[in-house]
Amino acid sequence: MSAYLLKRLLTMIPTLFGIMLITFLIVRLAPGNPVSLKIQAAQGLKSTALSQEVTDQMLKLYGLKVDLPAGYENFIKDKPAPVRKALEWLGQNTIQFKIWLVNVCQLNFGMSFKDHRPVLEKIREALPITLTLNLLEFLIAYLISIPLGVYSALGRESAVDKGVMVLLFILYSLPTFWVAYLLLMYFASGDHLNWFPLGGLHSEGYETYPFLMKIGNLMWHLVLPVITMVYGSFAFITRFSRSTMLEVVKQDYVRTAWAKGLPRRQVIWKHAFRNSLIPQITLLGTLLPALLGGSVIIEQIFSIPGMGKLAFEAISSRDYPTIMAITTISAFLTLISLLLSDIAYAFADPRISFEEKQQA
Amino acid sequence: MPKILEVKNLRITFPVNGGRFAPAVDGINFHLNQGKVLGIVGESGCGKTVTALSLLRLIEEPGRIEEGQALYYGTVEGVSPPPRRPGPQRPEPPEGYEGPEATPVDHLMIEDLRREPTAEINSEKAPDGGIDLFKLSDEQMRHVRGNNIAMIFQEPMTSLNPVFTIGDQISEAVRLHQKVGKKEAEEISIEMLRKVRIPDPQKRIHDYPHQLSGGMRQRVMIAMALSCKPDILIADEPTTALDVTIQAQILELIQELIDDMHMSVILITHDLGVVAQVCDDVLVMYSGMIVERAPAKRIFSKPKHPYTIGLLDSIPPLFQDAGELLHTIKGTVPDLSRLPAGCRFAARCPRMVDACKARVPPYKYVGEGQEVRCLNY
Amino acid sequence: MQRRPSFIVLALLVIAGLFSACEVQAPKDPHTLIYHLGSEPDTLNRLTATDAYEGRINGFIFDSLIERDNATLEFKPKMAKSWEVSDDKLVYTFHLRDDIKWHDGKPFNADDVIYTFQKIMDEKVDAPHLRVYYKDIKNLEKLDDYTVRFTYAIPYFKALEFVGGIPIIPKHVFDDGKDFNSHPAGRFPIGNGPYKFKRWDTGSQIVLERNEEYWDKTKFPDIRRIVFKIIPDDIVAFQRLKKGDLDMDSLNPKQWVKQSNTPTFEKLFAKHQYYTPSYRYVGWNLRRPYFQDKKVRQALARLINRQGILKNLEYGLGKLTTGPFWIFGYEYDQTLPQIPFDPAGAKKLLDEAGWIDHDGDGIRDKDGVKFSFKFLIPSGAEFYQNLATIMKRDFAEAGIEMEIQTMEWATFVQQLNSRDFDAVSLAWSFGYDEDPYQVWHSSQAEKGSNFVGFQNGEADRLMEEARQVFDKDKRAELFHQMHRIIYDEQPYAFLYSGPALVARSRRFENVKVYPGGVDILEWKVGKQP
Amino acid sequence: MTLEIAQPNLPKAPEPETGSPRYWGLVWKQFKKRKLNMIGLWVILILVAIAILAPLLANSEPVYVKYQDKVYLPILQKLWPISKLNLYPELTGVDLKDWKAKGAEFRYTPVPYSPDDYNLEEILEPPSIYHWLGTDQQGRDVLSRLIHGSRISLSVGLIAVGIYTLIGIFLGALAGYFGGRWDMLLSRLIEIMICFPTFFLILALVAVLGQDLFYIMLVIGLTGWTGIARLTRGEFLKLRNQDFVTACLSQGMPTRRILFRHLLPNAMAPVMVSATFGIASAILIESSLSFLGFGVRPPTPSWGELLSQAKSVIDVAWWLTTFPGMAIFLTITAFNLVGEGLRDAVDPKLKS
Repeated sequence: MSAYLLKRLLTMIPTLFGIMLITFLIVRLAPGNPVSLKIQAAQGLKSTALSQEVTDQMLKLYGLKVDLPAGYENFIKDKPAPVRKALEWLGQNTIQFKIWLVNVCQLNFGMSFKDHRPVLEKIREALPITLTLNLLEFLIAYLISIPLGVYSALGRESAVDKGVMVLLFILYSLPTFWVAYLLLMYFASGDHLNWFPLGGLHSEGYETYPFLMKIGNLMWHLVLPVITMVYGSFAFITRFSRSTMLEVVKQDYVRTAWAKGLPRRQVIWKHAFRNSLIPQITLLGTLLPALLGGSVIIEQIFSIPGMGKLAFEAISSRDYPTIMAITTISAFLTLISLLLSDIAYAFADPRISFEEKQQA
Repeated sequence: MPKILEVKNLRITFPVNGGRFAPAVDGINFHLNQGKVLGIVGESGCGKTVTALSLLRLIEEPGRIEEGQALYYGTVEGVSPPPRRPGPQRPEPPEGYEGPEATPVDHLMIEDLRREPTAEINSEKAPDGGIDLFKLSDEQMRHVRGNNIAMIFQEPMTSLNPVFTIGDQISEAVRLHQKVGKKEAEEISIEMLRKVRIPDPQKRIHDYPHQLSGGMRQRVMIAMALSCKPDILIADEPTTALDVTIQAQILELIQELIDDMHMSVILITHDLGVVAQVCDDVLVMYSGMIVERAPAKRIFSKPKHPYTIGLLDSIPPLFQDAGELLHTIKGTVPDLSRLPAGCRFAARCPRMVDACKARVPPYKYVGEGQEVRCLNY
Repeated sequence: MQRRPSFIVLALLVIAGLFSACEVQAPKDPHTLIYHLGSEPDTLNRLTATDAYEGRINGFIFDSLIERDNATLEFKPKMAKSWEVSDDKLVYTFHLRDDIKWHDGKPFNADDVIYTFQKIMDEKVDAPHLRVYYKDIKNLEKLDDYTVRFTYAIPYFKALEFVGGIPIIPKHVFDDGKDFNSHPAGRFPIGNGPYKFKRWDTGSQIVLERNEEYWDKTKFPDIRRIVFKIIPDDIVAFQRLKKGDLDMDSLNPKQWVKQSNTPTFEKLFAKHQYYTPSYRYVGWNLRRPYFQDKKVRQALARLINRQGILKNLEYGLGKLTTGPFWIFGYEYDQTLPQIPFDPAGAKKLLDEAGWIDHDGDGIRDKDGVKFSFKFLIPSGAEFYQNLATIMKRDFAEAGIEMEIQTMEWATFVQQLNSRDFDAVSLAWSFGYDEDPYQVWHSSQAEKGSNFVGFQNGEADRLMEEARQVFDKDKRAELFHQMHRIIYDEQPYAFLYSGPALVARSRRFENVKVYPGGVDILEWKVGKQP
Repeated sequence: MTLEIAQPNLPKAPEPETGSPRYWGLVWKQFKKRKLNMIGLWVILILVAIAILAPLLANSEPVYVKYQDKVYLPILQKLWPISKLNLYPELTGVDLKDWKAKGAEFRYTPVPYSPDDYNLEEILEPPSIYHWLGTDQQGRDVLSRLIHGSRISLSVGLIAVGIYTLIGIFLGALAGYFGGRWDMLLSRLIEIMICFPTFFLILALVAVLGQDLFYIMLVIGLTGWTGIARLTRGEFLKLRNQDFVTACLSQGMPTRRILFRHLLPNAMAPVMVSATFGIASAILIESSLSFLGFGVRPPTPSWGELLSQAKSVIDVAWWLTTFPGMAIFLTITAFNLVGEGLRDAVDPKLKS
C-alpha cells in the first residue's frame, strides 16, 4: 500500500506543475494588469498620466518586473524589436515563475495585490464557509438522491419512476440565479413570506449570541443558499444512483440473495445497495473539486464571502498571487481527495487491492 | 417412489418486438421424485434455466409465468393448513387449492390439449395434495426459497456477493430460515464448509469471494444452498464454468451430498457427460419444449429423437483421428419471435418429413419409461 | 436501514421549520445605523486603498486638516485651526489643533502629517495614485509640533484642496518596523474621527462605534454604532432595505420610481436626491477616420436619443448636460442649448461631411472606408447595455454600422489605456472645483485620461491658464470658453448627469440634504415610525 | 478456399454490430417505445424549426407587399443567403411607409417585431394582444426576442458540445487505442482539467479571449471535453482487444482507417448520450455567464441574457422572468429526456 501511495503522490507532481504553469500562462496572457487597474481604480479612471517611473516602481513592488541576468540582457540587446520584446517577456516570466515556484515549495503564496494580506490568510477565511455550505449540500443531495434513485430503479418504468425523472430534469434545468432570486422574493423578502433571512451568514449582533443560538442563526441563514445549490444536483445523483442500482440488481449475486429466500428489504438494501455504492465513490471523487470551488453566483446573490467570490474578485482585479494560490491549493486538495476516493474505493470493494491496482 | 415436485403445463413468456409475448417455455410437464436426480439437457436458450428459475419464481421482468402449476409436496412455513407429506395416505388438499382432481389423468404426463395418454416414467402413482408454488404469496414464497428449494448457479464467480465474506453469506440464510443466533449460524456455516471439503473452514469464513478459486467458490455456493437442508436442490449448470478436473470433484461432491442428505436434485446441464455421471432421469429440451424424456441409461443407449441423437454425436470421442471433423448440428435454434408452427427442430432435422412442419408432434411412448416427440416413431 | 435516510431528511425539514418559527436573532438596536456597502473595501489603510468604499468608512474614522462646509462648499478649519497661503500661492502653512488624540489615546501632531507625506512619496509604498497628486510639492517642513508648511514648486488652484485633504495616518502605529503595505493597521485602522473602528468580518460587515472622546463637540454624533453591511447584489440589498435589515441604501432610478412607492416603504423610509459632480458620456476615439470630422461628431450627437433614454430608461431622474462640468457648478456655461435628437439633421450633416452610402449596402462610406465601428462598454452594466442597443438601432437607421463590444473591467481599462477602441461610453465623477486638464489637455492624449485624443490648441491654452488662476470668477470665464469649444467640437456626446438617490429610515431625525449630500453626524435617533 | 474448409468452426471475427445502420435502427425502435422520449424529441424538433424559421416568425419587415399590382416579398432580403442575391434592386432606398400611405397591401409575420426594435414608449408592458409576452426594459417584444434567442441558445448548446465532442473523441481515441505514453498524457491532462474549478476556468478564458458568442462556445468546448474523452478512451480500450481489430490489422489496414472507420462508430453510442446531456448543461452555462455579465454581447437575444436582464425587475415584471425561464427549462428538460431515452436505448444491458 505504501508503495502505491508513493507512486500516486509522485504522479501528482507533474499534474500540479501543469496546473501551475497553465494558470500562470492564463494569468499572464490575460489582458489587463493589476498596476493599471490599481491606478485607474483610484479616481474613476481619472488620474493624471503616470510617468513610466511610477509604473516601474509599482511593477517592481508587485514583483512583476525583475532584473534579468546580465548575460541574457546582452543576448537580447541587439535583436530586432519584436523578437527582443518576446524574449524579454519570456525571460521575465520564466524568472518570475521560478521565484513563485520556489516560494510555493516553502508554502509561501505571497501577498494579495489587492490588500497586501497574505493570500493564505484570505483563503483560510473563505474556505471554511464554502466547505460548510458545500458539505451540507452534498449531505442533503446524497441523502435525498440515493434513496430516490434506488426506489426509482426498483420501480423501473413505473409511473413513479417516470414522474421522478421528469421532475428532476425540470429542477435541473432551472437556472440557479433565477431560482435564487425567486426563493429570496417569495421566502425571505417579506413581500410574500418572511421565513428566512435575505442572505448573509449571521444576523446583526451575532457576536453576542450564545453558542447554540449562533449555530441556529447560521443554519437559518444557510437554508436558502443550500436549497439553491442542492436542487440541481438531485437529477444527476439520482440518475446515477438509479443506473448503478439497475446494473447491480441484475447481477448474479442478487439472484443468489433472492434464491436464499432473503426478505426484499435485505436483498435490496444489503446486497444490492451496498454494491451500488461503490461506483458512487468514484463519482464523489470527481465531484469533490466542486466542494472547494464554491459558486460565484450563489455567493454573490446570498452575500456569502466564500471561495467563489474570492476567486471571482481575484480574477476581476487581476490579483495574480490570489488566483495562483487558489488554483494551486484547490488542485492539490482535489488531487488528494481523488486519491482518498480511490483508497475509499479499495476499502469499499474488497476485490481491489492496491497491489493489483499497481499492476493495472 | 414419492414425488416431491410436479410441474404441470408450465408456460413462460417473454416480450418480443411489437409488444407480443413469445413462449420461452411452452407448456412443459415433468416431475421430480424424492431422492432422485433429474437432468434437464439442451442447448443454451432452450428454456432450461428459465424453467429452473420459475420454480423459485425468480424470473426477471418482463418475463412471466403465463400458466401452469408447480406442485410441491412438502411443508412450507406459513402455509396452512400444513400440507401432508405425500405418502400412502391421501391428504386433503389445502384450502383454495385446485388440486390434482382438476386433472383426471394427473399421473400421466399431459401435453397439449389432445391429452394423449402416455406412460408414466418410473411409474409410481403420484399422491394427491401439494402446494402450488405459483400461487403462494411473496412472503410464503420467500420461505420456500433456500429453505425448501435451494439453487446453485452456473457462475460461481459472480454469484457470490463480492463485498461480504463467505461466512456472512452462508450464515445469513441459516439465521433467516433456522432462526438461530449469530454464533450458532457461524458454527453451522463452518460445519457446512467442512462438509463441502473446504480446508480450514474456521479461517475461510472470513475470506471474501475473490480470494477463493472458482472451484472453491462453487463449493461455497453448494454449502450455502445446503445449509438449510432443503428438500430440493436445483443446480443450474454447476460445473460449466469450472476446469475439467474441478468439474469432476464438484460432481462427486454433489453426488455424495445427495446420498448423504437425501435430497432431490434438478440438474440442468448441456453436458451429457455430467448426465451420465449423476442423473437418474433425463429431460431433453429444445426451444422451450421437452422433446424426449427417459431414464438416463436409456438416453445413452437408445436415443430416439434426432436432436438427442445429434447431441450425443457432438460429444467428442475419446480417441479422435486427426482431421476427422467433429459432428455438429447444423443451423441455429429458432428465434423466439419466429417460432415455426410444427416441430421446432424440423429446420435442422436430418430426418424431417413434410408433416413435421404442420404441427407439433405429440408424445410417443416408446417403452422403458421413454417418451419422444417425433413423427418418426 | 431503509428508513434512516428519509428520517434524516424529515429531521432536517423539521429543523428548518423550527428556524422559521422561532426567532434566532436578537431584536434590533435603534442606535445602530446599518448602511449598505456594495463591495468590500480591499483595505482600510488610507494610503494604499484605491476604492471608493474605503473612503466612505474612513471618512467616519479620520478627520482631515480642513473640510468643506456642507452648505457653502467652502473650506473651513477642522484639525487645522487655521491656515495661511503665501501671496505667490506656493506656500501653505497649517496650524494644527493641540487637543486631538488618536483613538488609542496618543496625541496627534505635526509628525503624523510629515510621516504621512513621506510614506506617500515612498516608492516602496503601494500608493502611486496618491503620489501623482503630491508630486508638485517641493518641500514639507515641520515648524513646530503643531505647525506644518507645504511648499509647492508651481502655483495650482487646487493645491489647498490637495494639501488640506491629505489622508493623515498615525505615525506611532505604522512606524514600528513592519512592512507598511501589509501593516495590520490596514485591517484595524486607528483614527481620530467621530467613530472608532470596532470590527471587520470579512465579506460580511464592518462595524464602527462612536468615539466618546471626540474632540469636536459641535459635530458629536448621536448614532452610537454604524454597521456597513457588505451585500454585493443590489437587488438583494434593496429587498433587505425594504425588510428593515438596512437603514440606509442608495437606489437606482427604477427602484426609486417603481419599486419604492408602496405605502409601507413610504412609511418606513424617506428618500433624498442630490446631484454630485458627474456626467455620463459617449466618447469618440478621434484617431479613427470616421470620427475625425467635427461634423460627423455633431451628427452622431443628434443620433443619440438622450431625451428618450433619460425619460424612459432613467425615469427622468437626471439632467441633460452639454459639457464636461458640473451642471450646478460655476464652470458650466448654462447658455448653451441642448442638442436635440434629430436623425434627419444628423443625416444631412453626415452627407455634408462626405459620408454617403456609395455602394448601396445600407452603410455610409467615404474614401473606401465604411462607417462601421465598435462601441466599447463595460460588461454587466445595465445602463450601458440599454444605451448601446438603442444607439445601435438608431445608427443603423442612419446608415452607420455599430457593433457592441462588452468587456470585463480589467480588459476594458487596458483597451482604454492602449487607446484600442473606436467609441466608448463611461461616466466621469469629479470634485467641486474641477480641473479639466487631466481629461482634455493634449498632453494627456498619449498616456493620460484623454482617451479620445482630443487636441485643441485654444483649449490647451485655456486650461493651462486656468490652473494658475485663483479667482473663481476669472476661472469660470476661462472654463466657459473651454466649454463652448468642447460643445462645438463634440469629442464626447454628453449624455446627462444623474442624481444620487438615497433612502434612509425615518427613525432618524434632523436629516438635512445639502448640495453635497446628507451628513450622518448631525442625525438624531428618534422613534421607529 | 481449402483453408476455409479446413477451419469451418473458426468464422471470421464479426465486427460488433454497434456501429451499423441496423444497430441504429434498433436503437431508434427502442427509443420510440417510450412516450416521454418522443415528447422530448418533438420539443427539440419544434425548437429547431423555430430557430431556423425565426426571421419568418418574428420580424418587423413585411412578409408580403402588393403595390401597383406587383408582389414583393421584402423579408427574403433579410434571409441569409438570399440576402446576397439582392432580389429587389428597386426597393433600395424606398421607404415602405410611403407605399403604405399610397395604399399598398401589407402582410406581416405572426410576431410583427424584430428582436431589436425598441420602443421607449412601451417599456415593461405586461402581456397584451399587441405584445403577447410583454415587453422588456427597452420596450422590445419579449416573444420576438425569445424566438430569435432560440437560435443563440441552441447554437451555443450544439456548437459548444460539438467542439468538445470532437476534442474528447480525438484525445480519448488516441489514449484508448495506443495506450502507454498517450494514455499517461491524457490521464494527466484530464486530471489537470478536473483540478481546475470549471466555472473559474471559463471566466478566466472569457477574460482572455473576449466576450463573443463564438468564444463562449469555444470556451465551453475547451473546458468540457474530459467526460467524452474518458468515455471514448474506455470504449476504445475495450474494442482494441477485440478480434475484428486484429483482423483489420492482419489485412494491413492503416491505423487511421481502423480508428475512425471501424472503431469510432462502435464507440459513438455512449458518446452520443453524453453529448445530449452536454447540450443541456452548455445552455445553462451560457445563461450563468450572461448573469455575471460575461455572456453574449448585447443586443444578441440569448435566453440567458433575457433572464439575467430581468433580475432587476423581478418583482415588478413577472413576464420577463417567467417566459425565458420556461424556454430554458423546456429545452433542457427535452434534451435530458432524449439523452435519458437514448441511454436506455443504446445500453445493451438494459435491453434484455
